[in-house]
Amino acid sequence: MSGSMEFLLWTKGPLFDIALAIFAIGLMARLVEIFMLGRAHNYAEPRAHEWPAGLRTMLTRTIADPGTFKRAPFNVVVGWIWHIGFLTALLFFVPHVELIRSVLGFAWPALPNPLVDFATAITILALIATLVHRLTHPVKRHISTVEDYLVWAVVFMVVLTGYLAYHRLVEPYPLALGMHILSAEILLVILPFTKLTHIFTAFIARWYNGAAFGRKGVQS
Amino acid sequence: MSELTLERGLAAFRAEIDAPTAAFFSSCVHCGLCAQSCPFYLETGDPKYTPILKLEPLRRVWENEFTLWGRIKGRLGLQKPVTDEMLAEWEELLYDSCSMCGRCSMVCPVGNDLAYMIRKTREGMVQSGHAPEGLIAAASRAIKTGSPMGLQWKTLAVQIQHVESSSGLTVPVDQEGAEYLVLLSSMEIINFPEYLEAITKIFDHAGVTWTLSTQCFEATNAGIQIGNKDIAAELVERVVAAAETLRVSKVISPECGHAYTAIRWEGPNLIGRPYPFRVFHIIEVLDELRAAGRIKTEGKEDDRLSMHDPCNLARKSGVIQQQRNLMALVAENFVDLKEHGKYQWCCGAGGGVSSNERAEELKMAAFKRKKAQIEEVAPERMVTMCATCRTQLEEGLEAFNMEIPVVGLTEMIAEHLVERD
Amino acid sequence: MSGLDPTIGHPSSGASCARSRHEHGHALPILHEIRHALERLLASGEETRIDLHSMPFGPGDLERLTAVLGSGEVQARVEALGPTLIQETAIPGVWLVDYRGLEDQRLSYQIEIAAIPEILRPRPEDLAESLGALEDRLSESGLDAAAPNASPPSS
Amino acid sequence: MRKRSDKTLGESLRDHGLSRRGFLKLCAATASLMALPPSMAPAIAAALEQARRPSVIWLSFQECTGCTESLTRAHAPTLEDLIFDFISLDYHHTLQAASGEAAEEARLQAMEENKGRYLVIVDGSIPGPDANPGFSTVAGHSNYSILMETVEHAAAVIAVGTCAAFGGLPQARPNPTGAMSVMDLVRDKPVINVPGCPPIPMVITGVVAHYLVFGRLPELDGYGRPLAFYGQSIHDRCYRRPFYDKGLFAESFDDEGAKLGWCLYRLGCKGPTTYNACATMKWNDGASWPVEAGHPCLGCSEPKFWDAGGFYEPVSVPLTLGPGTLLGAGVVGAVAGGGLATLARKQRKEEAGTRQPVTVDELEQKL
Repeated sequence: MSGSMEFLLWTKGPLFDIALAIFAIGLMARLVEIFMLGRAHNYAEPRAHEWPAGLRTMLTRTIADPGTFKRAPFNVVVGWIWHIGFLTALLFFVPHVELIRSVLGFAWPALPNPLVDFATAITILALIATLVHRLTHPVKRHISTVEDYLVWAVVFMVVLTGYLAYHRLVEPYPLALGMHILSAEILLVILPFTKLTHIFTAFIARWYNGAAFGRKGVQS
Repeated sequence: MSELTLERGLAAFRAEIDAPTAAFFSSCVHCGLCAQSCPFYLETGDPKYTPILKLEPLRRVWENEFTLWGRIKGRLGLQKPVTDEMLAEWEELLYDSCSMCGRCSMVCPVGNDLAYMIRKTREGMVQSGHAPEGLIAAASRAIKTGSPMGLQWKTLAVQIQHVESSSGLTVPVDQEGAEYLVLLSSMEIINFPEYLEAITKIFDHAGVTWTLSTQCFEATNAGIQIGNKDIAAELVERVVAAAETLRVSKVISPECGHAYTAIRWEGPNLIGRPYPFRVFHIIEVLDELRAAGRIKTEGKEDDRLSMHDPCNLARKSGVIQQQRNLMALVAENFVDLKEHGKYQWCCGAGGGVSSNERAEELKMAAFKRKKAQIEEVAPERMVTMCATCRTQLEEGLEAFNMEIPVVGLTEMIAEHLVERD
Repeated sequence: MSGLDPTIGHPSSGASCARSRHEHGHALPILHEIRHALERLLASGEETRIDLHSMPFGPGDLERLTAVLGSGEVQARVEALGPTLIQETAIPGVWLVDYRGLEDQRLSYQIEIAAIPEILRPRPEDLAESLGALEDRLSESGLDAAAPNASPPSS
Repeated sequence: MRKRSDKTLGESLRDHGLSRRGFLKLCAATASLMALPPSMAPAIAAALEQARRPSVIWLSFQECTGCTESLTRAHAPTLEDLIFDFISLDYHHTLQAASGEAAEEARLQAMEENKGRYLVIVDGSIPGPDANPGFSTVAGHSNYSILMETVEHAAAVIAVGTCAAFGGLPQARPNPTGAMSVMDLVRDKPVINVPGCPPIPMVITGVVAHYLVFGRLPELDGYGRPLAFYGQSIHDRCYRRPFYDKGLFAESFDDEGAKLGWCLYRLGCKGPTTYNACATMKWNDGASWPVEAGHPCLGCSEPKFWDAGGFYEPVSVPLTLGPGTLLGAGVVGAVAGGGLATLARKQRKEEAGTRQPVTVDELEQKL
C-alpha cells in the first residue's frame, strides 16, 4: 500500500487533534449538562451522611453481589475480563503510556509487553463472547439498539487493530498503526455521544446512587 | 374543564429530570443485569419487563432535550419523540410490572437508581393521563375520604372499642402533647385489627404516651404510588397538620412499606419544608424500646420462623437489623431467607401493583420468586411487618396450597410481653 | 543449549568487552539452522551456505556463535580477488568462510555446511584445463627434453 | 574507454586476469550485497557472465553530497570495482574529472550513445515545476529541466537518498523551495527509490548490481523501494527487539537500561515504522549502526521523516497535540454544555411557573 506513512502521519497529526478536540468538547458538554441540572434540596432528615456512602458505592459497584453473580455469571465474569483487559492495554502499554505523557504531561509506569499482549488477546476473545451473548440472550437482544452494536464494533476494532499492529500481522506497519490510531480516534469521537460516556458518568451515577441509599442508611 | 394531556406529561418529565437522572441515562450500557434482579422479568421470562426499558419515555425526553447530541439529532430530524401511543404502551410496564422494589437499583453495575427514575416517570404518566384505573380510584378515594379504601373514622372507632374491651386498656385519641402520633393503614384496620391491639399493649407495657388523631389516621399515600406530587403532598399535609395540632414530637408509621417511605423520605420534599417532628416506623420504635430495656418478654416461639423484609422498609429505608433484634427476643428457631435485607426479593404487590386490579396476574407471577425463596428455607410460619406484603404472602401461599401462616412482628412481640402485676 | 549459557567464557570476548556478556539470543537460531543443515548433509549430501552478514546480530552474538562452533584442524587461505580465509570448526563439515577484498576488508562472512567448501575445490572448467596446464608447464620447464629416454617431440 | 562497454562483464573481468575462483568469490560477495541467499551465487555467476556494463548518469540536485559520501565508503565491492567494472559512470558532478562544458558534453554524449539503455541516478530533491527555477541550477539550467531532459530516454531512474526519493530535508515544512521527489515528477519511467539519509552504501551498490545482474528492476514495495533491502522494518530485524518484547526499555540515555542495551522505543526510536536494512547490513564496513551505538532510529528512510514528530518522541506520541488543546476544547465543551443546560433550565423554570397541579377531577376523567 502506497502512502501508508502519510496515512500514519495524518492519523497521528491533524486527525488526532480533531478527534481529541471533539472528545474533550463532547465530554465536557456532557458533564456540564449533567451537573448543571442539579438536585432538588432534600428536606428529609438523613439517617447517615451521603458522601462516604456515595464514595463507597463508586468502588463497590465494581463487584457484583453474590446473587447477581449466581444469576448472570457470564455477564459478570466476561464483563470483568474484558474491562480489565481493555484498561490494562489502554493504560499500561508502553506506547500508550508515552502517548498519555505527551498529551497530559504526566504518566505512570507501564507493564511488560507480554502481559499487555496476553490481556489484549483475552480481551478480543471476551469481546467476541459479549457479542454472541448480546445476540443470543433474550434480554440483551431485546434491549440492544444500533448504538450498542456500533459501540461494540468500534471497541472491537480498536483492540483488534492494536493486536494486529503489535504482532505486525499487517504490512506495512505504518498502515497497521495508522488503522489502530484511526480506530481509537473514532472511539474518542463517539465516546461523549454514546453509552461509552459511562466510562466517566458511571462513577457519577454510582455516587448519586450510593448517596441516595446512604442517606437512608443503606450501603448500596 | 382542564384535562391531562401529552404536553403536561412531557413538561412533567422535563421537570423531573435532574443531575442523577442524566448521569444514570448517560451511563446505561444495556448490559441487561437489571432484568436479572426484577421478579417481573424473571418469573415471566418476557424481556419487555427489563427495568431500564420501562424508563424509555423519560430517557427519550432526556436525550432529546437535555443532551447536545440529542439537540443535534433534533436538527437532523433523527429524534424519536415521546407520543401518546407510546405512553399508552408503557403504562403496563411502568405500573403493572413494577413494584418500585428498588432491587435493580442495588445491582446495576454502573449505579443507576432505576426505582428513583420509575417514580419520576410516573409523574409524567399521571400528567399525560396514563395512570391505571385502580390507582386513580385509590388516589381519588384517598383525597375525598381520607383513605384509599374509603374507610372512615367511624369504622376505626368500632375497632378501637373492640381493642379496648378485649385488652382492658384505653386507646388514646386526640391526646395533645403525647410523645407519639400513631398512624394506621386502612388495610390494617380491615384485615389486621390485631395490630392496633398489639401496639396498645406494648405502649402500655413500655409506658409510652401516644395518640391517634381523628383528624388524620391514614398513613398510606396513594399519590406516591400513582406518582403524583400534588396528591401526595396533600396527603402528607394532612399528617403534618394532625401532628402539629396534637403537638407530638414523633410520628409512627404503621406496618406498611410505602407509607413509611412516603412520610419519612418523600414527605418533607413534597411539602417543601422540614417537619417539626420526627418520623419512625413502628419496628424502629419497638427496637429502641427493646434496646432501652422497656420491653420485657417471656417465652419464645419454638417453630421454624422466617421473615420477609418489606422492600420499602429494608432496602429503601435501611431498617434491617431492627426486626432481627426483635425476632431474637421472641423466636428461638429463626432462619433468614437466603437473600434478605437490602438484597431481599419483593413480594410482588408493592408500588401500587396491589391496587391495580389489572395487574393481578403479573402480581402473582412476581410472587413466585418469593415463593421459591420461602421453599428454600421451608419455614413453618413467615413473619413480616407490612400489611400489603402480608396480604400478598397470605394470598400467594394459599394460591400455591402452601400452609404457611403469615404473622405480623408487632403482634408477635405483644404476645410475649411479661404480664404486669 | 547450555553452550549459550552466558557464564561459560569464550575466548573471543574477553573481559575487556563487558557489553558482550549480555545475551541477545541471536546465535541460538543460527545454531539450530546449522543442525538442520548438517542433518541434510548427512542424509542427502545437500550443502548449505548461511550468510552471517544478513543476520541481525547484536554485540557479542557473532563471538558467541563462533565460540560455540569452536575451531577444527583445517585452516586454508585462497588468494583470488584478495584473500579468502577458511577455518574448519570443531564440527566436521561446518566451515567458516571469510571472503575478503583486495584491501583485506570483509566482503562476506559465511558458514558453509559441506564436506569441502566450494571455494577450495577447483572449478570444473579449470579442472578440465589442468592436464594441458601441466603439459605446458612441463615443456616450459625443459625437464622432458633433458631426459635420456624421452621420445622426440612429435611436432 | 567507450570500447569496454561492448564487452560482457565476464569478458571484461577475465581481461583483468580474474580467476574462476575469484569470479566465484565475487558472485558470493554480490549475492551477499544484494541481500540474496548464498545459494543464488551460481545464478548470479551465469548472469554476470553475460551482463553488459550500463552507462550511468548521476544527477545531483538539492542535496548535501552525503549520499555520494556514503557511496564512496561502500566496501563491497569497492567503488573502483563499481565504477570501472560494473558500470560506466559517465557523469557525476563530484567524482568526474571533466568540468564546465566538457562535463555537460559528457552527459549529452552518454545519453545519445545509450539512448533507452542508460540508468539515471538522482540524489537531492528538485524544486517543482511551479517553484522558482532559480532555487537550484546547474550550468544555468534548472534542476527540473535537467532531470526531465535526462530521464527522457533513460531505462530507469534510481532515486538515491531520502531527498530524491521522498523530498527529504528540503521538503520539510514549510518547504520553501517547493521541493519534490523524483517520483513526484517522473511518472513514465520506472523509478527505484533508495531512501536513507544517507542510504546504506551497500544498498546503493546492491540495487545497481541487481539491475546489472538481472537486467531488470528488483521487486519494489509501495514506496518504490527494493524489497530485498526495505522489506522488513528496523524493529523486526533489530537485535534489541527481544527487549521490546520483554518490555525492557532504556528510559534515558544514561540509565541502567541504556547501559544494558535495552530497547530504545521510549527514547524515540522510529524502528517500528522504518523500513531499511541497517540492522543487518550495518554501517562502516559492518562495524555498527545507530541502534547498536545506543541511539534511536530516526526513521530517515521514510517519507516526511523530518515532519514525523520529534526524533526523541516515541512513535505513539501525536504530532502536534499537547495539554493546551485538550484544555481549550474542554472549555469550549463546558461552554456548549453550560449553554444547553441553561436553556433547558430556563424552559423548565418557565414550565414550573405555568405548571397545573393534577386534580382528582382530572384523574377521574379516565374512569
